[in-house]
Amino acid sequence: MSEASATLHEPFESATRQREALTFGVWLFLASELLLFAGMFLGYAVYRHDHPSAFAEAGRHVNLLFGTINTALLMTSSLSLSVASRAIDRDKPGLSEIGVWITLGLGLLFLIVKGLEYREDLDEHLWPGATFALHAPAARIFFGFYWTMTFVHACHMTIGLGLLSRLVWLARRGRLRANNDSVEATTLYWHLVDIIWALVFACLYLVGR
Amino acid sequence: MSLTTTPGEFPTADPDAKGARPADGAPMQQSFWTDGGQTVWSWLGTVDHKRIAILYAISITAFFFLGGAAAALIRIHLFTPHGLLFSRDTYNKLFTLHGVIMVWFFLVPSIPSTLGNFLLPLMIGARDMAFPKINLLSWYVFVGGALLTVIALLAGGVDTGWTFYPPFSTIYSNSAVTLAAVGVFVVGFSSILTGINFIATIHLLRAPGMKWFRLPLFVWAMYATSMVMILATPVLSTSLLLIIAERLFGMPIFDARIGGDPLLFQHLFWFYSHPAVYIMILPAMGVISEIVTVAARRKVFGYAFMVYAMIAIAVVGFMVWGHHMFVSGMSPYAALVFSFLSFVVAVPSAIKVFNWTATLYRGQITFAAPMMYALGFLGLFTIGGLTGLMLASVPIDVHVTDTYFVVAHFHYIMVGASVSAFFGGLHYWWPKITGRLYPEGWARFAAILMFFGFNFTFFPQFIMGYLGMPRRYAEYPAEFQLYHVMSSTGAMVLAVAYLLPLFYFAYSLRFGEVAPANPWNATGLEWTVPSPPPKHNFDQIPHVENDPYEYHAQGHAPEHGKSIHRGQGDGPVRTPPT
Amino acid sequence: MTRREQTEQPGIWLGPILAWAALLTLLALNVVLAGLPLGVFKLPANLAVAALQAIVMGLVFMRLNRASWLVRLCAVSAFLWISLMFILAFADTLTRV
Amino acid sequence: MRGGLPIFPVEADARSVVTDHLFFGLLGLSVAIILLVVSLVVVFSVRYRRGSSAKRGELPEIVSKEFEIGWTVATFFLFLFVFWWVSSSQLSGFKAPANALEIHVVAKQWMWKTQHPSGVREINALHAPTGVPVRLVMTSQDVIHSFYVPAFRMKQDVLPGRYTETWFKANRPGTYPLYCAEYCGTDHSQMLGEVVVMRPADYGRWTAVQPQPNDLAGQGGVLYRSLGCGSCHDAAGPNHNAPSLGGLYGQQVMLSDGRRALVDETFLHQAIVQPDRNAVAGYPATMPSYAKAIDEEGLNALIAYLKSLPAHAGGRS
Repeated sequence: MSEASATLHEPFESATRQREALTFGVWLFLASELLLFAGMFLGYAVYRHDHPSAFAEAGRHVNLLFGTINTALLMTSSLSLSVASRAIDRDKPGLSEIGVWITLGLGLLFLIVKGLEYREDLDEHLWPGATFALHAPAARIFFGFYWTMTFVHACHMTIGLGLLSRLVWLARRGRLRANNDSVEATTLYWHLVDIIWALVFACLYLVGR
Repeated sequence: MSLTTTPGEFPTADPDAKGARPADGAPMQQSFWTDGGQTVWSWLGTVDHKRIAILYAISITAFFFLGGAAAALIRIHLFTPHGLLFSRDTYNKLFTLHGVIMVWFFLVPSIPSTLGNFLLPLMIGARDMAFPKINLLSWYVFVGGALLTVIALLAGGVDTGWTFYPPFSTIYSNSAVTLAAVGVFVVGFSSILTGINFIATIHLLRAPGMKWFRLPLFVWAMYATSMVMILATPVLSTSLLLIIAERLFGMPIFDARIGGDPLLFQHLFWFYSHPAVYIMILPAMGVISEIVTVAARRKVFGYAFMVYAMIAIAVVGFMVWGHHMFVSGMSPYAALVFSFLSFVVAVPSAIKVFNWTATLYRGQITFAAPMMYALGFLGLFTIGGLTGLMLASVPIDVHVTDTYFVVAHFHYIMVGASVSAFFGGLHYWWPKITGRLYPEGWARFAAILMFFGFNFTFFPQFIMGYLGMPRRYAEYPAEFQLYHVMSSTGAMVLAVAYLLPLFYFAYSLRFGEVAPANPWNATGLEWTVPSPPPKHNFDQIPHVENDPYEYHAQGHAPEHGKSIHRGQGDGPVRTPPT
Repeated sequence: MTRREQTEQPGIWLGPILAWAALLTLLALNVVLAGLPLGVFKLPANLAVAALQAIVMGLVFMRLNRASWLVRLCAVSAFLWISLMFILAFADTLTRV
Repeated sequence: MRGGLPIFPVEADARSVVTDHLFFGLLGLSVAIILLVVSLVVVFSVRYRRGSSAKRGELPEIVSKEFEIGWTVATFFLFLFVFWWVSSSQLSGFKAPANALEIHVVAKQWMWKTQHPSGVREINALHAPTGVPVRLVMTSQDVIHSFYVPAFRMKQDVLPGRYTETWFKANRPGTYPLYCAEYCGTDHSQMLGEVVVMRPADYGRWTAVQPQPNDLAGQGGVLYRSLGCGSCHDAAGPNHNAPSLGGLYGQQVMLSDGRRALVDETFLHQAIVQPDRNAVAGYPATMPSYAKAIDEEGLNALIAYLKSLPAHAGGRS
């Protein structure tokens, strides 16, 4: 997210000041990301209010097993990244690097499971097009949100994986030190993506049952 | 060099004064123009907030004239009831181009990205923005989004209007809506990144002693605008994302045939687009506060109220978007709620107008070009604001929404107020940015021409609007022709008035007199550094002890005393910081 | 901004492990809740559990409990604006004639 | 429009008079505030221009704080009063009066189609009697349009997939322009029409002379039988497992997911086009969607027919 500045950069005099600025800046960006997803949740909520029966029927066709596995995977990846971030604060780059590797692996696993789920959904003709399987017309709107929200979340996941691989690259070069700001930025971003998934999971997978 | 510098009055070229004008071809003195290097990469790869401001200034000027050309063509087309130049489809694409370019590529970035980027660190005593690289990234994202959108607008053309209302934009329009939506989606991130940069800078990089209530009102305006940018723009991205999902991937989000609700898009779109008009007007308010205090040599009247008013506008501005949808099929009870909140949001704006007027009381007022723009702003913003009150009341809005009355209202605010303030700010800080003085005579002529050209263009539209002339009509019934002819003639005058600064500003770059560090004898840290400022802004970060507008002792009006002739003169009461 | 020393934090593992365990139990609870025939209470229950998960992750993983007032202001204002949007948008949806 | 330079639109109904009063009230208030601000600015600019001899002296410090709070509160209460004044006049106007003449309007990309209860159909025109409240029940076949008659100060967007309503009671005979006010595509500016207001007697004569095979409800009955709705909905129907429709309009019905819904035009429209949207409790959701079978005008006729059914009868044979 921000420049991999192990050292101090231009306008700041002290490292702690620079770290506060970075955390504050990342949080501002996370606030805007929350607003972005909030718009989609609002659309989902309004349509759930207008078409309760169609959304309930559509909600039953979403694969709960894949969703639950993915949520567990993502929460575990948050655990490993949180440990990595706290390890780097105590200047334990070894432990931190392992944590980042685990998070990267779990994140990739999440996308793979997501891919499997997408393939299964396509086989069941759940793409709201000509061959849409469900009878209720408003079910198409549910799946319109399902595909859009999970796809946008997957894009954010991919960005997160990019940031994590950058951390790994930094660790390889031995620049993963306590004063490195980008660890903080990456962990905050990753945790937000996890929070958003928890809400997406609740809305799309659970509420419809 | 001897200059007759009179406070607030622009230094008039003293006939007997020796060559204040630089010898032709003389190298510009050391400043950020030269320090960072002269290669193309030194400009395109710069992280100096001043250079990024210049990059923004050049790009938004280009978009201003692109959008302005579209406006001129629209007005020429509307000289006759059946349209002079274009087919109806071309006309639709033209007004969409005018709307999209002017809103997202000129008005939203105009003051924050140019004057804000340049002046914010200078005004709070910082060497640069909190995140210099992200500042440059925001410009590249802006240019990237702009490229995509301009290709969409010029190559295929978009005929949905800048509002992209479904189901027309998603199902029935076969123009380049998807590409334009992607372009505007990308440019949205540019203003989010700018907002993040500003808020972090104001919070963390203020000079020692620069407490919150010692910040100049322009900085407060940037703070309020950035709040709105960060919290509103993402919802625009969501609405455009859903349009793209529906058009590109067939996700039937707004398809009414299967139970979708086009009003949902309007809610999401206007949740951004009304705060967006506050993104456009709040920076203008900041500029006007700076200009009026300098020209009147007076502390701003009720500094605390001005700050609270700006924060109130930014916050309450998020609760009023429903007044764009009174006739759209929204529930009449919700319409009443939004109507009430729209009346509430008008109160801070009224307070600010009264405070600016009260700032003139017992001042030493001079009328250089920036002050003329500021006075123009006061009048036009009041008219725009009061017609906004009319539009906030449901029965009148039912009659005049989607007519030329509402077109006139928002042009009074956006062009009359926000663009006038932008030009005022440009003139006021031109010496600081370029180190050159602009020709005062031409500048005043352009300001007056712009004021009359503007009124002559948009006042007839109020009358035409109440008569019932709907907006976005390529052809109109004959009984409106007189008003259209008046408006179009006014538009030609306005176009000329907008071109004038282009010439005399360019002229001043080459032949303008060299500007002293503080030509207006203004307070404010940006005037304590040389014009144009060096790359690192301050040799030594200043320590601030005074309130922002120290033009006279507390509670005592500025005595006229002697007019300042040679050199700096007594200037502001406080001693400039070490 | 209060200066927060990095050193006096508790161990690396304690906080995250507890939070992780809490999150997984909440996940299991949520899935079970989805199966129960709660009728009209199902939606608020599911959303409440999800919100709880979000709060746990925000406080422990994103270290909001140690963050400066500024960062907390960010999180709170994002939440306020979202609820503002929902309230006013639903003012229309619920009372549509 | 009156002859000469049209400065002001004609007032053709009560609502336009009320709206004009509000507009002039606000206009007067605005002109007063503008004059106040401009005169203050001009007086201060002239009196306190640099080098003028006007007295500067002491600035009343304490006064400025109370003064400031004073005009803030004053402005707030002024705006509050204006809001109350404007909204109170508008609260009564939501719902059309019960005995209103119901005219169905169908908007289509770039033309207006109106259907009178007497079965008369018109293109880009609407004839209405004076003194009788006319309720417009409008829907669109494609994009969002907006039914705008400046003479009545009336505008209402017309949305696809649902009914939007507005009403007027004209009191001045004449021909008034009708515009589409919501941008709807290439020929948005061609979607014009006229509203012809006539005295009730002339309106009656005009209706009589119009070529109309059957009144709207009658046309709906023809559709009801041709589509075979009676096979399920009539009590005597072979597989009578659908609710009988007599006297259904205006009732509250219990939906299968526990909600109660008012049976109005939108409910009937959705029940025919998207039957599963509000499935009624106690009946299997087996009704197919007739979206393809009937166009908007047919739906208007069918709904008019359903509304005309007396309470006891299932379907009129």
